[in-house]
Amino acid sequence: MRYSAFSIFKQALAGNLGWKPAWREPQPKPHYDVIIVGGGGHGLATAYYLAKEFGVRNIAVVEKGYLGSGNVGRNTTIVRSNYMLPGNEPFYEFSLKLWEGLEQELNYNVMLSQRGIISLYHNDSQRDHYTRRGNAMMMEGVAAEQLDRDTLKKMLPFLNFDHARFPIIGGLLQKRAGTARHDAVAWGFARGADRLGVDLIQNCEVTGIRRESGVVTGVETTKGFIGCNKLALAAAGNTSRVGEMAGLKLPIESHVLQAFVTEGLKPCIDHVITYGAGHFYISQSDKGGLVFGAEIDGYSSYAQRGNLATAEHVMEEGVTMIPGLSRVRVLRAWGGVMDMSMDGSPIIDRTPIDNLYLNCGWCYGGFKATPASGFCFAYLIAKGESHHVARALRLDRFERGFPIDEAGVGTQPNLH
Amino acid sequence: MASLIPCPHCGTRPRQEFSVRGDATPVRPAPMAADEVWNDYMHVRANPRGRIREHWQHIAGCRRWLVVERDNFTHEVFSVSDASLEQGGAR
Amino acid sequence: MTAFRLAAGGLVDRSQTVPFSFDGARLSGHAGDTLASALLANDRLLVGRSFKYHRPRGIVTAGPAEPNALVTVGSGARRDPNTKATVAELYDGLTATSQNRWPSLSWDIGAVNNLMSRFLSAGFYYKTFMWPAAFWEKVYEPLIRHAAGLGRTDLPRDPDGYEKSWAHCDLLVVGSGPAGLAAALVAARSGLRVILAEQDFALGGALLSETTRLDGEPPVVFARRVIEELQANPNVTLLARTTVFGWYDDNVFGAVERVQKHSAVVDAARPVERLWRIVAKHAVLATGAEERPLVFGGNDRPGVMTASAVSAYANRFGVAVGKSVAVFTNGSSGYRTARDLTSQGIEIAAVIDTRTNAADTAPDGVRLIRGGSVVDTKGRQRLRAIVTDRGGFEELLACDAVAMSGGWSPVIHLACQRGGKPVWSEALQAFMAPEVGAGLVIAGAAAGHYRLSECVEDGARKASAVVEALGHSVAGFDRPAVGEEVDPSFTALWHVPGAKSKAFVDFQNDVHTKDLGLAVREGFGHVEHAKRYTTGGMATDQGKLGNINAIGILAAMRGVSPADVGTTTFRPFYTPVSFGALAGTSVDEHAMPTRRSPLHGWAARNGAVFIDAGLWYRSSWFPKEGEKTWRDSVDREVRTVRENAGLCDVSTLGKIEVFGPDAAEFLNRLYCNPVLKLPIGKARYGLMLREDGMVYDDGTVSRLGEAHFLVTTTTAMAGGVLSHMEFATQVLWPDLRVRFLSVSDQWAQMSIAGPKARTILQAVVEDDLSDAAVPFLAAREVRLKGNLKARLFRISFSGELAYELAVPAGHGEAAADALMRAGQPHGLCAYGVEALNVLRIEKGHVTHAELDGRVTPDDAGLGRMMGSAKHDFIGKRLSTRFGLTAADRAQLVGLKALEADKDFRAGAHLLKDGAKPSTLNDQGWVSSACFSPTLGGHIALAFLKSGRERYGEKIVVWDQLRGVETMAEVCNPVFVDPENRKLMA
Amino acid sequence: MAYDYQAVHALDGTIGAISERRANHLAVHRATAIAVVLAAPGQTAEAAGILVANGEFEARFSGPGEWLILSEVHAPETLCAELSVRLGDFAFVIDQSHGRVALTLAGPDAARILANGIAIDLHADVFPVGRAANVLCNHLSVNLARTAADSFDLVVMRSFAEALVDDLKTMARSHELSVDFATR
Repeated sequence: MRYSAFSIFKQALAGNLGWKPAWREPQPKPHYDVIIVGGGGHGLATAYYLAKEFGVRNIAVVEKGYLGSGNVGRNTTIVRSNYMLPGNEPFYEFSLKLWEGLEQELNYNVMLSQRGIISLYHNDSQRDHYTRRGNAMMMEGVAAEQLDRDTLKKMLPFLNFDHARFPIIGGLLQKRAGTARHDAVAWGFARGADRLGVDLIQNCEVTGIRRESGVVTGVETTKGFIGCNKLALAAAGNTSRVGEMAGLKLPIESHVLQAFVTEGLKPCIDHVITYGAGHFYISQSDKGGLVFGAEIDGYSSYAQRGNLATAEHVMEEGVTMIPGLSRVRVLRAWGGVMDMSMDGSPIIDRTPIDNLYLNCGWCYGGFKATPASGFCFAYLIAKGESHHVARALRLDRFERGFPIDEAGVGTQPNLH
Repeated sequence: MASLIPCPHCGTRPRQEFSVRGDATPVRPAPMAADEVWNDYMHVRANPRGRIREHWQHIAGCRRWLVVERDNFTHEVFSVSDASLEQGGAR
Repeated sequence: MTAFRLAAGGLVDRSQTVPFSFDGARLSGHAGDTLASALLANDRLLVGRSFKYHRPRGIVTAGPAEPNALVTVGSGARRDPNTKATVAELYDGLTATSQNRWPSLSWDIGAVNNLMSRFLSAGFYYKTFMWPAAFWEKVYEPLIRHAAGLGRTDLPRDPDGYEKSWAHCDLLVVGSGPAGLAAALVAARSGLRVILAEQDFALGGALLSETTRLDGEPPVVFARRVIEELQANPNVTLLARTTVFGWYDDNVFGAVERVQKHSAVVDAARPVERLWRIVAKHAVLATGAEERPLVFGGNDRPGVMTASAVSAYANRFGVAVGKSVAVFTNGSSGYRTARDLTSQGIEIAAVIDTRTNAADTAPDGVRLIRGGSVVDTKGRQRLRAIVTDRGGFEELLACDAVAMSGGWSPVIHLACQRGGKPVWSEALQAFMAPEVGAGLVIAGAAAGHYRLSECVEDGARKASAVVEALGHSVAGFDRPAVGEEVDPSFTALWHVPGAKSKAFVDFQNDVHTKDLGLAVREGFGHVEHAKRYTTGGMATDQGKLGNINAIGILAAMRGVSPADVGTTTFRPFYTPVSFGALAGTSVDEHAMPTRRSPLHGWAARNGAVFIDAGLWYRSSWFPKEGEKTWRDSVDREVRTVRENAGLCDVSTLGKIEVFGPDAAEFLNRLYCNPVLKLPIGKARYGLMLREDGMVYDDGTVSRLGEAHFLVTTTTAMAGGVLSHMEFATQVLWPDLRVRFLSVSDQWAQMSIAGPKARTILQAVVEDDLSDAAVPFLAAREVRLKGNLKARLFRISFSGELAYELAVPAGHGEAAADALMRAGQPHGLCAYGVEALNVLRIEKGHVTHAELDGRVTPDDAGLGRMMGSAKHDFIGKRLSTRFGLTAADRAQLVGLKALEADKDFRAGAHLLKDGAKPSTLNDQGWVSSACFSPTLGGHIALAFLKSGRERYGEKIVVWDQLRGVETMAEVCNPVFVDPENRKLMA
Repeated sequence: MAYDYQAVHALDGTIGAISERRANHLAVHRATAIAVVLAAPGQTAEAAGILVANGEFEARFSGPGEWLILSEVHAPETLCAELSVRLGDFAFVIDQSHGRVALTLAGPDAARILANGIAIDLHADVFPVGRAANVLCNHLSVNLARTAADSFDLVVMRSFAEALVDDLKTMARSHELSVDFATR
């Protein structure tokens, strides 16, 4: 059923008893053209675009938990396209453009809120770095603005201008960046895919990948064997474990990233703000909670929980950036498992196995990529070649010597 | 592990005293080993869920590199040893 | 008037009157009150407004699970929004303000949402606000944002301080109720180091509001006796006002102690809150159990409270929550409350028991309605009456409070924070803590032992097991004789059928039964989907009261057991913790430590302007009188160095001494250029790669002896390089016989650069400094006049004749002063890192502005340094990868401005003349730029695709971020003295 | 021209005069000779054997085969010479008298103050007199040694000395603390 103000009015008068399920709960068919492993944002977006844009209709998404149970429901909801390297920037800008039409596209309010992201910098070399980045964005046609200290003081008077160990000297603003309601993105794509006939199969864990004469023929699951012509992995956080079932060893380590939310407050922080003398970032949700985080905990982990030392460090950075946070109380901390790749950038590519496709390595930045990731992965699966904005995101870029290393720290995943 | 790590030289210490590098399993290949061997060493990780070996340095303590053998799901530590003992090398 | 202070009873100190204010009204309570008990004593039932519908709300609980009674405590910069009145300790001068209402608590315009509620069903916002597209952000979202949120802050700087501390113990006991006290007592008597943490300001837990006698006395007497014994034991730390909020790996607990949150006057010498990191060998969770609300129509009206809260207000605080209280229960606990109230002379309107065949008996004279239910409540901003239903027969029953008891849920939050999933107990109709292994046990009501005698016994038993596990012998204690006990059995009832109005499950977020029905209907029946779709359990109480009922309702709707529905995930923090407490003292200027160069005092005396460089403060430039801008000073310093000489503090460079028979071999593998044949007494530029073939750091390598080297690193990478070297020796090549030590802090190091450097230095140094004696790249020990041993290196970053002189750090200032004096006749000046930067750009030397981690030696024009003949070095193998040797890689070039009035800035990009800006057309970027006083124009170092083939090309320097586009000529990056004549002079 | 290289202490000018010692006192040592001894590869036991305490210096454990040597009786050069003679080829000796700063925190609350920044268990049964270790104090690595029931030595890198003293003052905020240069 189509959602609208009218449908809400009509249903309300009927006691809200007439709403239909947002998606079906189908039993798996014996065989699909494409099976997507992972019912998170990327998997669901892939299914949606495959069906909508590339005419593939016989698709299943298999999800070991509930739809959106992975990182799409655990992130800090930031959407932006302020990258520096040519392998990344066009991709993320493509993604942001898709975000900008997503609500109408999906008939689902994902609450995209283009509040602007301000990346603070604290010394000349950081300013130079952000200048390089801002100009790289503008080369791609993405608007960016440099804000000086005085402008920032007017815009964000609550920042720590006077007692900071590393004084704020300016910031880079991308106005079109912002946040979106994370769960709604998964639900919107799920509902959209379902309406195009995609089978969304929850509580269905893949336990094996069946191969015959070198090609994948289907997946063993907790709901039995399901055959397919093409298998697409979109299981970030657990990519290595699923990949291993097909004999793939990948340039991925799994790490935990913590995120936090405070008690609800009346609106007090309008932008997404990132701290340049650390990794802290913060924004305020529509419900009033301040949503924030910083760096990954740094060690290999599949546990979706973080440690206290990192949490304390995050708070130190937070109070140092915004002293007025001191009396605000933090409500909840949680953790997500990140596919940390060897250069900090993602992979959307074919694999050495002909009909096995790979979408992984999103590190801590997968949410903003959701629409483009789905679109480009669908493109790859349908056409057998990379979409032009995703051409650099190859699996073999490491051995060939074409890393996309935004942080410039090399092949140590926990440094990205 | 995520709160305390038993350093074989210094005793049990908070995680803050350590820095972590990553998988301790890959062994640096011989200089002229094949491209694939070097690629595996540098870029490819088994990344299992469960028992792993990881390089940590007791950076604010004895500054020794350690191999922490632990479970990356439960975070239980099985053993911590000085990394230099791994390849039978001297100290 | 309904609620009031009883004439006698309770643990409050009636001799102390404590004035406070609520929404401007001056009120008073007693010492020992919470804000909630004091508000009730003043008949303030209406305390807040709910999140979504802005419904009037009162106090529901007497503890940390409170969903409704959230207020802002304090004023000005000491405002604490969203404070639970039920745990806020009353103090003299406390000012509390209600939240989420406008213009006032009793007349809140937001309550219009309540009238619209049928259109605002769960998730309604996902289905609308999409047309026209621009309206979401311009109109709808701002409206939602302003309606949402709870307390208000404009983020003022916090005047108070915080502190963090570590603590270690054999046994941590969380909770000081009967189980906790028994556990602590057994452990303490058995010789363990014990920490007992209690979130309340008073120790005693449930014993404070319990009426069952222990050893014939009120339970609080027993509690006091135990507490006194514990206090006297030096091995015991009692922490009241301390909430254990998190259980982390390795049995480390996070706790926050509210040191001064109960005082209007804050002692600045002490923290207001202290964070404890408690390293516990073992822990006993004696966190008690939470009473469940009943989900019935109108259950959110002010005056409806949990029965245990009603009892606590009567027994502990001496407050009657109403004059005529209806008890609505599905178990025995409601009867206990009825007895507690009647014994205090409070009228019971009726006891309504949802069970038909319960054996419990109501107090004499109290009407008992078995098999009945409450289906609605009446009253505007406080309860006036309830509508009961028995067998379809409805009755309006006047009362001014309802004590509801929906059964009990053990508080297992901490035990489930590390991934263990709660286990459903069919017998107890509750989720229990999972087996979590050694180190943590659950005792008392938290383990499902609800009777008082069981709690004491269980606490003692669990502690005894810990004592034994630690190898101590158990010292016993005589169990108190327990008076008449209540067995709080109940028959689970997740929602009361027949509700005539909204029956709330999550009070704060206004989630009612129909929302859950809608969620299930729309496919959001999974407990996580239901939470995220309805927002149930996401409020500041994190579902402490409501989640269990939500799970029960979902289970019923889906036709499964609560075990199949499961819980959402328990995560830190048990109750919210302030940023300040978690951050502690490492904030503001103390966020990171400061490093001071041994020449800091010298630089300050010479008028230096300092900038941060990592943790260091480095002298940036040295303004002289009459110089108006930093450029004036820097230009002068550069010219002085090029013409005369300058002195610069380079102490912050990393310095590592390397020893051992394999030192040369080790360094040969560490650097990409050859080191093996470096002669003693000589230095060499060293380039260090990462294993992936990218440049990691650069510096110098000096050979001080056959098996003794000194290497330097950049300031920024000093720590990283040391670690990298430790990794290489300990992990990669443990067989190499080499040892090394960072000696960075031992030496004050200064660069003396310029054509007159030798003359000036010679005035201070005993040894012969002639070019023959100390040629370019010499590295040797010298003696300064006045008998000070020093190290001298003839190395240059500026391209001038230059030396670096190192003296023991404490002597640095004196040595620098001596040089300044000696140099005065020769025009020597002090110069800072800005001038140093200009000098090195002019000479085409790279820094980390160029070596940004994505640059190969060849990109930086240093490809010839690679010791390709070497068998092995870090980075050798992977530097031959195709991508790292591709012909179109960006290479280091120089740029000369062609438009004199336009400058360059680092971060600009490069475009071919006439090319359209696009990522595809992007030719490179500017890494460093400056005005060159030597050349009299703007110059830059840049990375340009195939740049070394493009010298002479005119190119666009594109800095759209600043709105500047300018033309430049591509050139060799060495702008000054390419033949190195000055260097070798 | 006269050349006089009067040594400046890292904390000169940062510590104000005090009128009286308070219950807890932080004494900054001006003239402690400090060296680091690195055992030659494979010679840790031999070096350790030579470094057992004597009246002239004290060896503090920093890591395997690595000790901080502190001496109140020797000048830096004589300490290093003395150590080099004793240790011969068993170890490398590096003068760090200018590279480190030694402090003593003493008083009834010393352990409690340190617990505000140092994570190790300072209970006298666990960290007894004579024990030394490199530990993290807030953000700084220091060498901590217990010299008496209520007295601890801290040795820190020179460039961090001011930051450490600042930290210790903050850590002692709820306690009585005075800071001064030690008098010998």
